[in-house]
Amino acid sequence: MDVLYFAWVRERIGVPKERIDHAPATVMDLVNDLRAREDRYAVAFSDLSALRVAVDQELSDFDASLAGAREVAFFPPMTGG
Amino acid sequence: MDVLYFAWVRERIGVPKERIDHAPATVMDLVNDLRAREDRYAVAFSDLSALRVAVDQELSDFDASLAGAREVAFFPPMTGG
Amino acid sequence: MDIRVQEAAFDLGAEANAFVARQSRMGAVVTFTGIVRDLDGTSLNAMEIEHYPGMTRKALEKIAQEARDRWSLGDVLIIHRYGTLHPDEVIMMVATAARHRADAFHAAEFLMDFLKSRAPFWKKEVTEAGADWVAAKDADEDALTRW
Amino acid sequence: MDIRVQEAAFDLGAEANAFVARQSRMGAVVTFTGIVRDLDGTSLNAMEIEHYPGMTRKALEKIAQEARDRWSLGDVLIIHRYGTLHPDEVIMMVATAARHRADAFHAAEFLMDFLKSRAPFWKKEVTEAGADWVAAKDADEDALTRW
Repeated sequence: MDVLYFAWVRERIGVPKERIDHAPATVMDLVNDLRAREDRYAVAFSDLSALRVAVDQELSDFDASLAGAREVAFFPPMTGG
Repeated sequence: MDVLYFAWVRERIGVPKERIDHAPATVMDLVNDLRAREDRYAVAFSDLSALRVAVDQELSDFDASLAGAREVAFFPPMTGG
Repeated sequence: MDIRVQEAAFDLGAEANAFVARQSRMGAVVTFTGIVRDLDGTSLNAMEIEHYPGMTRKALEKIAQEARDRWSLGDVLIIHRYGTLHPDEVIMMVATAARHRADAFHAAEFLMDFLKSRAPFWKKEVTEAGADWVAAKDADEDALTRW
Repeated sequence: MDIRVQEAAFDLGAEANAFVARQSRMGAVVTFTGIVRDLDGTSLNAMEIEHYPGMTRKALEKIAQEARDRWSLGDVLIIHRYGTLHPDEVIMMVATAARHRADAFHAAEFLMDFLKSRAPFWKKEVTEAGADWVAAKDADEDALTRW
């Protein structure tokens, strides 16, 4: 599964994209796995209310299942327009 | 005082503009004077709810005073845009 | 504000670009364009637009000033044509600039609602069946009550 | 519908004219244009716009389709740039065409409200004091509740 980061999430974690070889059951499980890795992840994921998540390029929720998911992206609230 | 007509009011009365030498007290007095003239006026002014009036180039009401007025215009509801 | 009542055609795109270029610190620009269309497919040949020369400009300025009083705007542009127009010709446009998009949208809608029913223009449609004055719609008068 | 996500600059006026020309029977066209501005006068040097390439187009198509489902529209145009932009450059535009002006206005406002908070773009402002991500406004999220 590919995990993508955008905007300040990308900057804090330091990479735009990485591959995860295990299969967390939900977005929240993935977040907790990442948080446990290193401080930069723990910092990036410290306030989930400041984050949004997309699963396979559709906006999703943190309690969403990752069954069959190929791509998860984390980013701040959008500011287009 | 100049009296102006626009759109179908102009077409029914047959002139775009005419001069009135007496001085009706209100718009309604002017309307009644005009109605009394000829059929084409009576027809044009038969349904006042289908007409609008401007006094000195400002939208006005049929009971408005004409004291000091220099120009009165009658026309149907506007359809700009 | 820039208000023009004219018989000549104008280039919507060029006007929109020039309007955007004239603004500073205004991040949002909304335009509305009205186009002659054969809406019913009844072979519209032409649209004749009559206006009240002595009053038109004043009425449009009053509407534009009212919009500027109500919303925080950069500039307001209104161009409205009169005379004989043909299908697919641009009749008129408004443009509004604001720091925030809601102001630009609301002001443009307000301008259109008031321009429709309070600026002295009258449209006549010329079709193969004859010529008819366009009737004012109750919906247009009703639209004013929301402001 | 015509949806473009691109780095290159585009000509708002030319796009507006082409959009109007592509419609038939649509008497009303509304455009919204977003422009890079130094809103606070704090010497903005550039605005960097990041997006999520795999998702952006899909998200915009979904928003445009939702607008077409809700209102009676002719066509919808969305152009949004990414990359490094400078003050006074056009960031994005939407255009909507409809028979009646209310549909064109509502659809354009809807597109903008959803594009602001549901399309994956992020803006970073580069000023002399440094670079900062633009924070999403509560007002933008709140704007969605009215639809």
